[in-house]
Amino acid sequence: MTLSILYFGMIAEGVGQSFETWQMPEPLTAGQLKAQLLEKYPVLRDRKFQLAVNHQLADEALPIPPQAEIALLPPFAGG
Amino acid sequence: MTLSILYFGMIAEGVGQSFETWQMPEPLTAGQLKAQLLEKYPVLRDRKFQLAVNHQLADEALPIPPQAEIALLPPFAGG
Amino acid sequence: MSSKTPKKVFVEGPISPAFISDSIAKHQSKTNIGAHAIFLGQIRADQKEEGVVTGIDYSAYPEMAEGVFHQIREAAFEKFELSCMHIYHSLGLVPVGEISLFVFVSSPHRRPTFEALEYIVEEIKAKVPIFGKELLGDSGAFAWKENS
Amino acid sequence: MSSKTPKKVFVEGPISPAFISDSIAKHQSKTNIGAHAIFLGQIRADQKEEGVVTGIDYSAYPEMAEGVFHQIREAAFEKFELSCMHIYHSLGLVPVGEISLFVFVSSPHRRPTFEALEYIVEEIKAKVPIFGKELLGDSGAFAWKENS
Repeated sequence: MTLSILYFGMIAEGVGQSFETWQMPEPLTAGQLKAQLLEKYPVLRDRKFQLAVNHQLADEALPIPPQAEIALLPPFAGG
Repeated sequence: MTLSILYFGMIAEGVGQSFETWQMPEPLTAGQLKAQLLEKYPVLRDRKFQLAVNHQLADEALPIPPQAEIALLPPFAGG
Repeated sequence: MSSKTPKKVFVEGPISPAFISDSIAKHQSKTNIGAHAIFLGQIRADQKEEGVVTGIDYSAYPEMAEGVFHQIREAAFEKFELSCMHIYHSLGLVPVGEISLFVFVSSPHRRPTFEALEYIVEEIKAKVPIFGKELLGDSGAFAWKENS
Repeated sequence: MSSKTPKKVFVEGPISPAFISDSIAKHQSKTNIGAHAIFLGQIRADQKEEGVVTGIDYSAYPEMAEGVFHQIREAAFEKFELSCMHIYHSLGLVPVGEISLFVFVSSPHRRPTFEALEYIVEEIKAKVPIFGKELLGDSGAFAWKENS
Protein backbone atom coordinates (compact mmCIF):
# COMPACT_ATOMS: atom_id res chain seq x y z
CA MET A 1 0.00 0.00 0.00
CA THR A 2 1.06 3.57 -0.80
CA LEU A 3 0.40 6.31 1.74
CA SER A 4 0.45 10.04 1.04
CA ILE A 5 1.82 11.87 4.06
CA LEU A 6 1.23 15.61 4.53
CA TYR A 7 3.02 17.80 7.07
CA PHE A 8 1.69 21.19 8.21
CA GLY A 9 2.91 24.25 10.08
CA MET A 10 5.56 23.62 12.71
CA ILE A 11 5.56 19.91 11.80
CA ALA A 12 6.47 20.64 8.18
CA GLU A 13 9.12 22.99 9.50
CA GLY A 14 10.49 20.21 11.76
CA VAL A 15 10.65 17.46 9.13
CA GLY A 16 11.81 19.85 6.41
CA GLN A 17 9.12 18.98 3.88
CA SER A 18 5.35 19.17 3.46
CA PHE A 19 4.65 16.02 1.45
CA GLU A 20 6.02 12.55 0.79
CA THR A 21 4.75 9.07 -0.13
CA TRP A 22 5.49 5.91 1.82
CA GLN A 23 5.32 2.36 0.54
CA MET A 24 4.06 0.10 3.34
CA PRO A 25 4.55 -3.66 2.89
CA GLU A 26 1.65 -4.63 5.18
CA PRO A 27 -1.46 -3.19 6.90
CA LEU A 28 -0.95 -1.14 10.04
CA THR A 29 -2.85 1.01 12.56
CA ALA A 30 -2.58 4.76 13.07
CA GLY A 31 -0.62 4.09 16.27
CA GLN A 32 1.88 1.89 14.45
CA LEU A 33 2.27 4.48 11.72
CA LYS A 34 2.84 7.18 14.34
CA ALA A 35 5.62 5.07 15.91
CA GLN A 36 7.33 4.76 12.52
CA LEU A 37 7.06 8.51 11.94
CA LEU A 38 8.65 9.25 15.34
CA GLU A 39 11.44 6.81 14.49
CA LYS A 40 12.16 8.41 11.13
CA TYR A 41 11.81 11.99 12.47
CA PRO A 42 13.01 12.17 16.10
CA VAL A 43 12.27 15.92 16.06
CA LEU A 44 8.56 15.03 16.21
CA ARG A 45 8.96 13.66 19.74
CA ASP A 46 9.12 17.22 21.06
CA ARG A 47 6.22 18.54 19.01
CA LYS A 48 2.51 18.24 19.61
CA PHE A 49 0.53 16.89 16.69
CA GLN A 50 -2.59 14.92 15.81
CA LEU A 51 -2.90 12.39 13.02
CA ALA A 52 -5.67 12.71 10.42
CA VAL A 53 -6.49 9.80 8.12
CA ASN A 54 -8.46 10.72 5.01
CA HIS A 55 -9.45 14.12 6.55
CA GLN A 56 -10.66 12.64 9.87
CA LEU A 57 -8.79 12.75 13.17
CA ALA A 58 -7.72 9.18 13.92
CA ASP A 59 -7.21 7.38 17.21
CA GLU A 60 -4.35 4.93 17.54
CA ALA A 61 -6.41 1.79 16.95
CA LEU A 62 -7.70 2.89 13.54
CA PRO A 63 -6.56 0.59 10.70
CA ILE A 64 -5.05 2.67 7.90
CA PRO A 65 -6.88 2.00 4.61
CA PRO A 66 -4.79 1.44 1.47
CA GLN A 67 -3.91 4.64 -0.45
CA ALA A 68 -4.84 6.71 2.60
CA GLU A 69 -4.02 10.39 2.88
CA ILE A 70 -2.29 10.92 6.21
CA ALA A 71 -1.80 14.39 7.73
CA LEU A 72 0.29 15.44 10.72
CA LEU A 73 -1.50 18.42 12.24
CA PRO A 74 0.14 20.74 14.78
CA PRO A 75 -2.05 22.71 17.26
CA PHE A 76 -4.81 24.67 15.58
CA ALA A 77 -4.61 28.46 15.42
CA GLY A 78 -7.72 29.59 13.56
CA GLY A 79 -9.48 32.79 14.52
CA MET B 1 -45.32 73.37 43.49
CA THR B 2 -45.34 73.13 39.69
CA LEU B 3 -44.85 69.76 38.02
CA SER B 4 -43.93 69.19 34.39
CA ILE B 5 -45.67 66.10 33.12
CA LEU B 6 -44.47 64.32 29.95
CA TYR B 7 -46.40 61.62 28.10
CA PHE B 8 -44.78 59.20 25.65
CA GLY B 9 -45.81 56.73 22.98
CA MET B 10 -49.16 55.05 23.51
CA ILE B 11 -49.66 57.10 26.70
CA ALA B 12 -49.36 60.38 24.80
CA GLU B 13 -51.75 58.94 22.23
CA GLY B 14 -54.22 58.03 25.03
CA VAL B 15 -54.23 61.39 26.84
CA GLY B 16 -54.06 63.36 23.59
CA GLN B 17 -50.99 65.42 24.48
CA SER B 18 -47.32 64.99 25.23
CA PHE B 19 -46.75 67.72 27.81
CA GLU B 20 -48.55 69.74 30.45
CA THR B 21 -47.83 71.46 33.78
CA TRP B 22 -49.72 70.84 36.99
CA GLN B 23 -49.97 73.16 39.96
CA MET B 24 -50.00 71.05 43.14
CA PRO B 25 -51.13 72.80 46.33
CA GLU B 26 -49.25 70.40 48.63
CA PRO B 27 -46.50 67.73 48.63
CA LEU B 28 -47.42 64.24 47.44
CA THR B 29 -45.89 60.86 46.67
CA ALA B 30 -45.50 59.22 43.28
CA GLY B 31 -48.35 56.85 44.20
CA GLN B 32 -50.67 59.77 45.03
CA LEU B 33 -49.73 61.52 41.79
CA LYS B 34 -50.45 58.34 39.85
CA ALA B 35 -53.92 58.13 41.43
CA GLN B 36 -54.65 61.71 40.33
CA LEU B 37 -53.45 60.95 36.81
CA LEU B 38 -55.75 57.91 36.59
CA GLU B 39 -58.64 60.04 37.82
CA LYS B 40 -58.02 62.77 35.25
CA TYR B 41 -57.34 60.31 32.40
CA PRO B 42 -59.45 57.15 32.86
CA VAL B 43 -57.96 55.80 29.61
CA LEU B 44 -54.71 55.21 31.53
CA ARG B 45 -56.36 52.47 33.61
CA ASP B 46 -56.14 50.12 30.63
CA ARG B 47 -52.57 51.00 29.66
CA LYS B 48 -49.31 49.79 31.15
CA PHE B 49 -46.93 52.54 32.18
CA GLN B 50 -44.16 53.36 34.64
CA LEU B 51 -43.60 56.69 36.33
CA ALA B 52 -40.22 58.43 36.14
CA VAL B 53 -39.42 61.34 38.45
CA ASN B 54 -36.51 63.49 37.31
CA HIS B 55 -35.32 60.77 34.88
CA GLN B 56 -35.41 57.94 37.44
CA LEU B 57 -38.04 55.23 37.68
CA ALA B 58 -40.01 55.94 40.88
CA ASP B 59 -41.78 53.59 43.27
CA GLU B 60 -45.07 54.67 44.79
CA ALA B 61 -43.63 55.82 48.13
CA LEU B 62 -41.23 58.34 46.58
CA PRO B 63 -41.98 61.95 47.62
CA ILE B 64 -42.19 64.17 44.52
CA PRO B 65 -39.71 67.06 44.79
CA PRO B 66 -40.91 70.58 43.90
CA GLN B 67 -40.54 71.48 40.18
CA ALA B 68 -40.08 67.78 39.35
CA GLU B 69 -40.16 66.48 35.80
CA ILE B 70 -42.61 63.59 35.71
CA ALA B 71 -42.77 61.16 32.79
CA LEU B 72 -45.34 58.47 32.01
CA LEU B 73 -43.46 55.72 30.17
CA PRO B 74 -45.26 52.98 28.24
CA PRO B 75 -43.48 49.60 27.70
CA PHE B 76 -40.00 49.94 26.22
CA ALA B 77 -39.39 48.90 22.63
CA GLY B 78 -35.72 49.63 21.99
CA GLY B 79 -33.68 47.36 19.75
CA MET C 1 -20.94 56.77 38.07
CA SER C 2 -17.89 58.22 36.40
CA SER C 3 -17.59 61.79 35.29
CA LYS C 4 -17.29 60.91 31.59
CA THR C 5 -19.81 62.78 29.51
CA PRO C 6 -22.46 60.55 27.94
CA LYS C 7 -21.64 59.53 24.36
CA LYS C 8 -24.08 60.24 21.59
CA VAL C 9 -26.23 57.16 20.96
CA PHE C 10 -29.23 58.33 18.95
CA VAL C 11 -29.06 58.67 15.19
CA GLU C 12 -31.84 59.91 12.93
CA GLY C 13 -33.30 57.12 10.80
CA PRO C 14 -31.71 53.75 9.91
CA ILE C 15 -28.09 52.82 10.66
CA SER C 16 -26.35 52.09 7.35
CA PRO C 17 -23.94 49.21 6.63
CA ALA C 18 -21.39 51.88 5.61
CA PHE C 19 -21.62 53.46 9.08
CA ILE C 20 -20.91 50.02 10.57
CA SER C 21 -17.87 49.37 8.37
CA ASP C 22 -16.52 52.85 9.20
CA SER C 23 -16.77 51.97 12.88
CA ILE C 24 -14.93 48.69 12.31
CA ALA C 25 -12.21 50.39 10.26
CA LYS C 26 -11.61 52.96 13.02
CA HIS C 27 -10.58 50.11 15.35
CA GLN C 28 -7.82 48.72 13.15
CA SER C 29 -5.25 51.08 14.67
CA LYS C 30 -6.03 49.71 18.15
CA THR C 31 -3.58 46.84 18.09
CA ASN C 32 -4.37 45.55 21.58
CA ILE C 33 -7.77 44.40 20.27
CA GLY C 34 -8.08 40.74 19.32
CA ALA C 35 -11.84 40.31 19.16
CA HIS C 36 -14.91 42.33 18.22
CA ALA C 37 -18.53 41.32 18.66
CA ILE C 38 -21.40 43.19 17.01
CA PHE C 39 -25.15 43.02 17.44
CA LEU C 40 -27.53 44.49 14.86
CA GLY C 41 -31.28 44.83 15.32
CA GLN C 42 -33.13 44.75 11.98
CA ILE C 43 -36.81 45.56 11.39
CA ARG C 44 -38.86 42.44 10.64
CA ALA C 45 -41.89 42.33 8.32
CA ASP C 46 -44.07 40.65 10.96
CA GLN C 47 -47.67 39.82 10.05
CA LYS C 48 -50.07 41.52 12.48
CA GLU C 49 -53.86 41.52 12.54
CA GLU C 50 -54.13 44.89 10.79
CA GLY C 51 -51.41 44.18 8.21
CA VAL C 52 -47.71 43.57 7.68
CA VAL C 53 -45.17 45.73 9.51
CA THR C 54 -43.60 48.13 7.01
CA GLY C 55 -41.40 50.01 9.47
CA ILE C 56 -41.06 51.22 13.04
CA ASP C 57 -41.25 54.86 14.06
CA TYR C 58 -39.00 55.18 17.12
CA SER C 59 -39.26 57.87 19.77
CA ALA C 60 -37.59 58.23 23.15
CA TYR C 61 -37.40 60.19 26.35
CA PRO C 62 -33.95 61.37 25.34
CA GLU C 63 -32.77 63.02 28.58
CA MET C 64 -33.52 59.87 30.57
CA ALA C 65 -32.41 57.47 27.81
CA GLU C 66 -28.96 59.05 27.53
CA GLY C 67 -28.53 58.61 31.27
CA VAL C 68 -29.56 54.95 31.17
CA PHE C 69 -27.25 54.27 28.21
CA HIS C 70 -24.45 55.86 30.21
CA GLN C 71 -25.18 53.60 33.20
CA ILE C 72 -25.22 50.51 30.96
CA ARG C 73 -21.84 51.53 29.48
CA GLU C 74 -20.30 52.07 32.90
CA ALA C 75 -21.62 48.77 34.24
CA ALA C 76 -20.38 46.85 31.19
CA PHE C 77 -16.88 48.35 31.45
CA GLU C 78 -16.90 47.37 35.13
CA LYS C 79 -18.06 43.78 34.54
CA PHE C 80 -16.09 42.84 31.41
CA GLU C 81 -12.53 43.36 30.14
CA LEU C 82 -13.39 45.66 27.24
CA SER C 83 -11.20 47.94 25.15
CA CYS C 84 -14.06 49.75 23.42
CA MET C 85 -17.84 49.91 23.40
CA HIS C 86 -20.19 51.71 21.04
CA ILE C 87 -23.96 51.82 21.05
CA TYR C 88 -26.15 53.45 18.39
CA HIS C 89 -29.95 53.46 18.23
CA SER C 90 -32.27 54.97 15.64
CA LEU C 91 -34.94 57.58 16.23
CA GLY C 92 -37.68 58.29 13.70
CA LEU C 93 -38.74 55.96 10.91
CA VAL C 94 -36.77 52.79 10.21
CA PRO C 95 -38.23 50.81 7.28
CA VAL C 96 -38.39 47.01 7.22
CA GLY C 97 -35.01 45.38 6.51
CA GLU C 98 -33.07 48.33 7.90
CA ILE C 99 -31.01 48.45 11.09
CA SER C 100 -32.16 50.27 14.23
CA LEU C 101 -29.66 49.07 16.86
CA PHE C 102 -25.88 48.67 16.58
CA VAL C 103 -23.89 47.44 19.58
CA PHE C 104 -20.13 47.03 19.10
CA VAL C 105 -17.73 45.73 21.77
CA SER C 106 -14.00 45.04 21.51
CA SER C 107 -11.51 43.30 23.80
CA PRO C 108 -8.07 41.72 23.71
CA HIS C 109 -9.82 38.31 23.99
CA ARG C 110 -13.02 36.77 22.66
CA ARG C 111 -14.78 35.72 25.87
CA PRO C 112 -15.56 39.22 27.24
CA THR C 113 -17.00 40.26 23.88
CA PHE C 114 -19.62 37.46 23.89
CA GLU C 115 -20.66 38.17 27.46
CA ALA C 116 -20.71 41.95 27.11
CA LEU C 117 -22.64 41.89 23.83
CA GLU C 118 -25.49 39.89 25.31
CA TYR C 119 -25.50 41.88 28.56
CA ILE C 120 -25.66 45.23 26.79
CA VAL C 121 -28.42 44.23 24.35
CA GLU C 122 -30.59 42.78 27.13
CA GLU C 123 -30.07 45.88 29.29
CA ILE C 124 -31.02 48.20 26.42
CA LYS C 125 -34.19 46.22 25.67
CA ALA C 126 -35.24 46.22 29.34
CA LYS C 127 -34.22 49.62 30.67
CA VAL C 128 -33.98 52.36 28.04
CA PRO C 129 -37.10 54.51 27.52
CA ILE C 130 -37.44 54.03 23.77
CA PHE C 131 -40.87 53.58 22.19
CA GLY C 132 -41.76 52.02 18.85
CA LYS C 133 -44.80 52.50 16.67
CA GLU C 134 -45.11 49.65 14.19
CA LEU C 135 -46.60 50.87 10.92
CA LEU C 136 -48.94 48.27 9.43
CA GLY C 137 -49.86 47.77 5.77
CA ASP C 138 -50.64 50.95 3.86
CA SER C 139 -53.92 51.85 5.55
CA GLY C 140 -52.28 54.08 8.17
CA ALA C 141 -52.86 51.46 10.89
CA PHE C 142 -50.25 51.02 13.60
CA ALA C 143 -49.51 49.10 16.80
CA TRP C 144 -47.22 49.87 19.73
CA LYS C 145 -44.24 47.54 20.04
CA GLU C 146 -43.41 46.04 23.42
CA ASN C 147 -40.15 44.22 24.23
CA SER C 148 -40.41 40.73 25.71
CA MET D 1 -24.81 15.44 7.01
CA SER D 2 -26.87 17.20 4.38
CA SER D 3 -26.09 17.11 0.70
CA LYS D 4 -25.46 20.87 0.50
CA THR D 5 -22.11 21.62 -1.05
CA PRO D 6 -19.63 23.23 1.34
CA LYS D 7 -19.59 27.03 1.13
CA LYS D 8 -16.37 28.85 0.41
CA VAL D 9 -14.80 29.99 3.69
CA PHE D 10 -11.18 30.86 2.91
CA VAL D 11 -10.23 34.26 1.56
CA GLU D 12 -6.74 35.36 0.59
CA GLY D 13 -5.31 37.95 3.02
CA PRO D 14 -7.26 40.19 5.43
CA ILE D 15 -11.04 40.55 5.50
CA SER D 16 -11.90 44.19 4.79
CA PRO D 17 -14.54 46.30 6.57
CA ALA D 18 -16.11 46.89 3.13
CA PHE D 19 -16.55 43.13 2.67
CA ILE D 20 -18.33 43.02 6.04
CA SER D 21 -20.69 45.89 5.19
CA ASP D 22 -21.49 44.26 1.83
CA SER D 23 -22.45 41.09 3.68
CA ILE D 24 -24.68 43.06 6.04
CA ALA D 25 -26.32 44.97 3.16
CA LYS D 26 -27.13 41.70 1.37
CA HIS D 27 -29.34 40.69 4.31
CA GLN D 28 -31.59 43.74 4.23
CA SER D 29 -33.94 42.09 1.75
CA LYS D 30 -34.46 39.16 4.15
CA THR D 31 -37.34 40.65 6.09
CA ASN D 32 -37.83 37.68 8.42
CA ILE D 33 -34.52 38.57 10.09
CA GLY D 34 -34.71 40.59 13.32
CA ALA D 35 -31.21 40.12 14.73
CA HIS D 36 -27.66 39.69 13.47
CA ALA D 37 -24.58 38.87 15.53
CA ILE D 38 -21.06 39.19 14.18
CA PHE D 39 -17.69 38.10 15.50
CA LEU D 40 -14.44 39.50 14.13
CA GLY D 41 -10.98 38.21 14.99
CA GLN D 42 -8.33 40.92 14.69
CA ILE D 43 -4.54 40.44 14.81
CA ARG D 44 -3.06 41.74 18.08
CA ALA D 45 0.42 43.28 18.41
CA ASP D 46 1.38 40.96 21.25
CA GLN D 47 4.82 41.32 22.80
CA LYS D 48 6.73 38.03 22.53
CA GLU D 49 10.29 37.19 23.61
CA GLU D 50 11.71 37.67 20.11
CA GLY D 51 9.74 40.83 19.32
CA VAL D 52 6.30 42.29 18.72
CA VAL D 53 3.83 40.41 16.50
CA THR D 54 3.56 42.27 13.17
CA GLY D 55 1.20 39.83 11.48
CA ILE D 56 0.12 36.21 11.21
CA ASP D 57 0.75 34.04 8.16
CA TYR D 58 -2.15 31.56 8.05
CA SER D 59 -2.09 28.19 6.34
CA ALA D 60 -4.55 25.31 6.46
CA TYR D 61 -5.22 21.76 5.42
CA PRO D 62 -7.94 23.01 3.11
CA GLU D 63 -9.62 19.72 2.11
CA MET D 64 -10.11 18.76 5.75
CA ALA D 65 -10.86 22.33 6.93
CA GLU D 66 -13.71 22.77 4.45
CA GLY D 67 -15.24 19.53 5.72
CA VAL D 68 -14.99 20.62 9.35
CA PHE D 69 -16.46 24.06 8.56
CA HIS D 70 -19.33 22.27 6.84
CA GLN D 71 -19.94 20.09 9.92
CA ILE D 72 -19.91 23.15 12.18
CA ARG D 73 -22.45 24.88 9.91
CA GLU D 74 -24.77 21.87 9.88
CA ALA D 75 -24.54 21.44 13.65
CA ALA D 76 -25.25 25.14 14.27
CA PHE D 77 -28.31 25.12 11.98
CA GLU D 78 -29.52 22.03 13.86
CA LYS D 79 -29.00 23.51 17.34
CA PHE D 80 -30.14 27.11 16.82
CA GLU D 81 -33.02 28.85 15.02
CA LEU D 82 -30.94 30.59 12.37
CA SER D 83 -31.95 32.23 9.09
CA CYS D 84 -28.40 32.64 7.76
CA MET D 85 -24.83 31.83 8.68
CA HIS D 86 -21.60 32.94 7.04
CA ILE D 87 -18.03 32.12 8.01
CA TYR D 88 -14.91 33.61 6.42
CA HIS D 89 -11.29 32.97 7.42
CA SER D 90 -8.09 34.39 5.99
CA LEU D 91 -5.22 32.45 4.47
CA GLY D 92 -1.78 33.99 3.91
CA LEU D 93 -0.50 37.11 5.62
CA VAL D 94 -2.79 39.20 7.82
CA PRO D 95 -1.01 42.24 9.29
CA VAL D 96 -1.61 43.50 12.82
CA GLY D 97 -4.91 45.39 13.18
CA GLU D 98 -6.51 43.55 10.28
CA ILE D 99 -9.31 40.99 10.45
CA SER D 100 -8.73 37.24 9.92
CA LEU D 101 -12.06 35.73 11.02
CA PHE D 102 -15.62 36.91 10.26
CA VAL D 103 -18.57 34.94 11.63
CA PHE D 104 -22.05 36.28 10.82
CA VAL D 105 -25.31 34.74 12.07
CA SER D 106 -28.89 35.95 11.58
CA SER D 107 -32.20 34.92 13.10
CA PRO D 108 -35.74 36.23 13.56
CA HIS D 109 -34.86 36.72 17.27
CA ARG D 110 -31.80 37.79 19.24
CA ARG D 111 -31.26 34.81 21.56
CA PRO D 112 -30.21 32.25 18.91
CA THR D 113 -27.72 34.72 17.47
CA PHE D 114 -25.83 35.09 20.77
CA GLU D 115 -25.70 31.35 21.36
CA ALA D 116 -24.79 30.41 17.80
CA LEU D 117 -22.08 33.08 17.54
CA GLU D 118 -20.22 31.78 20.58
CA TYR D 119 -20.71 28.12 19.60
CA ILE D 120 -19.38 28.62 16.08
CA VAL D 121 -16.32 30.65 17.13
CA GLU D 122 -15.36 28.10 19.81
CA GLU D 123 -15.81 25.20 17.38
CA ILE D 124 -13.65 26.89 14.75
CA LYS D 125 -10.87 27.58 17.25
CA ALA D 126 -10.91 23.97 18.53
CA LYS D 127 -11.57 21.86 15.44
CA VAL D 128 -10.49 23.45 12.16
CA PRO D 129 -6.98 22.58 10.90
CA ILE D 130 -5.71 26.13 10.45
CA PHE D 131 -2.14 27.04 11.40
CA GLY D 132 -0.69 30.44 12.18
CA LYS D 133 2.87 31.67 12.02
CA GLU D 134 3.28 34.83 14.10
CA LEU D 135 5.83 37.14 12.53
CA LEU D 136 7.91 38.89 15.20
CA GLY D 137 9.71 42.23 14.94
CA ASP D 138 11.61 42.81 11.71
CA SER D 139 14.40 40.28 12.24
CA GLY D 140 12.58 37.47 10.41
CA ALA D 141 11.83 35.70 13.72
CA PHE D 142 8.55 33.86 14.12
CA ALA D 143 6.56 31.69 16.52
CA TRP D 144 3.75 29.21 15.93
CA LYS D 145 0.41 30.29 17.33
CA GLU D 146 -1.63 27.83 19.39
CA ASN D 147 -5.28 28.35 20.37
CA SER D 148 -6.15 28.04 24.04
